[in-house]
Amino acid sequence: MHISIQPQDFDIKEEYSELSLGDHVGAVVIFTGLVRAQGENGQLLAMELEHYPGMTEASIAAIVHEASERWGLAAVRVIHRIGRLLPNDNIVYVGVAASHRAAAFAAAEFIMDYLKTRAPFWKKEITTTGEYWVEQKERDEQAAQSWEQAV
Amino acid sequence: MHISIQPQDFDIKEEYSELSLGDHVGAVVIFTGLVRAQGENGQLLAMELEHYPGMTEASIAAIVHEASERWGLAAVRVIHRIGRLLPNDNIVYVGVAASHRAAAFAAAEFIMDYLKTRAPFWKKEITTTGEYWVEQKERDEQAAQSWEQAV
Amino acid sequence: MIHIKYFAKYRESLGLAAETMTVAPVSLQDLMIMIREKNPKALIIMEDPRCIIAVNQSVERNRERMLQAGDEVAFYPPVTGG
Amino acid sequence: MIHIKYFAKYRESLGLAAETMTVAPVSLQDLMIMIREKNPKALIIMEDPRCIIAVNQSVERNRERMLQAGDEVAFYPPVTGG
Repeated sequence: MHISIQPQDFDIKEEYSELSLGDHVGAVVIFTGLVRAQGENGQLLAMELEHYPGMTEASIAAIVHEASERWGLAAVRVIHRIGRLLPNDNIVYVGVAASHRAAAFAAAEFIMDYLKTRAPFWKKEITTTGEYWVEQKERDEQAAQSWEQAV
Repeated sequence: MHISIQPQDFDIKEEYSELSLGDHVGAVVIFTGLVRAQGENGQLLAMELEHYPGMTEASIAAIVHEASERWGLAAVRVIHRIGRLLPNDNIVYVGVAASHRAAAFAAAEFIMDYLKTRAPFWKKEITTTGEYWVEQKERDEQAAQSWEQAV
Repeated sequence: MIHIKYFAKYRESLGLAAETMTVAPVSLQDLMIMIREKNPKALIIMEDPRCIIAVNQSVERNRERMLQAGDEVAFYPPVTGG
Repeated sequence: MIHIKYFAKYRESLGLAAETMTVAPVSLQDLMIMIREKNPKALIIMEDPRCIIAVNQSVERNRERMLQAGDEVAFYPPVTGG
């Protein structure tokens, strides 16, 4: 398990090398989230990512641990950027390696759904008309809760 | 849409650059499949991938087209290797870019499920005890059929 | 002339990847009978319930399908890519 | 001494990221009353039904939770990372 909260971008090739090592790895699923130019409050100039140092890492570790137990994963790597980001910049990277694809897909989606609703990060949109804190989406909370029913 | 059937490996970084371009891209899901050292018929020395030239490309294009229509994707890239591969080698790459993660996850899994059961590729395991054609898995066919019910 | 292709374990068991047959307009079913009459080793393929048949690179489940000169007919086992 | 932290829009509305309060052992609920008595601008946060409270970096829903010297209490709005 590798978890990093960092201002700088990641190298997807290096990340893939780490993730895909190992005799048992038959499937890798990678998710990345990027800053869209069209924000929820207009055209973005930038996005600012704030987090709660310490708690962020711990909460992601708990999510990853739960996913690893549930799906028997070979490796998980999570990178979340913080600070000021520009349109089309990477925000988040979640990489999951497993023996089979169903586990890799489910675990990556599970980790993202929890990361969106449980890990203490906050996004602020800097647009041409002002600065706006992004509101949490109802559908994100529903996505996270859906994993509690599906056992 | 980019589809390539090729003996050589792919560069995941170049692929990601192509995939993540564009103002609307907020989510990228990448799946890769790799040769596991432990095959279904023992320890692998190599895996041979045979395909039906022409039909393979056309059937993948049809799958990708269907996924793009269904989920409104920004970009899809599929690479499938052929020929002789070694343990831990990449076999297949499916990259999907979309505005939101639910679409990107669903489309990538849909493409993989169809690719596994509809695209004319055949795997042969070269093991220490002989050569064996891989049998199609019932669970792969079920996975593909599940998309026909879920509309 | 019909272009016939065999893949994977079918190709191996026949020792043949492709052949052509010159025939009058025939149905897919009739072509399959002609193939196995010509090559007894093809019997097991033509009777394999899991055999997939593609005509001009599209899967064809209708054995009554009439074939035209120039058509490509492929026989292959369940696919295992990805 | 309790370490108190505010994040995102709460931090901005208070103009304050962190503060400490020296208190006798109190419940979380009592601490919240003390905070808003000290700083009227905190009222809207303490009464926000969507406010999330973490004690020592774990989400705490029980307002009766007793706090100890050295505890870290954070107030933050619903998260929006990923």
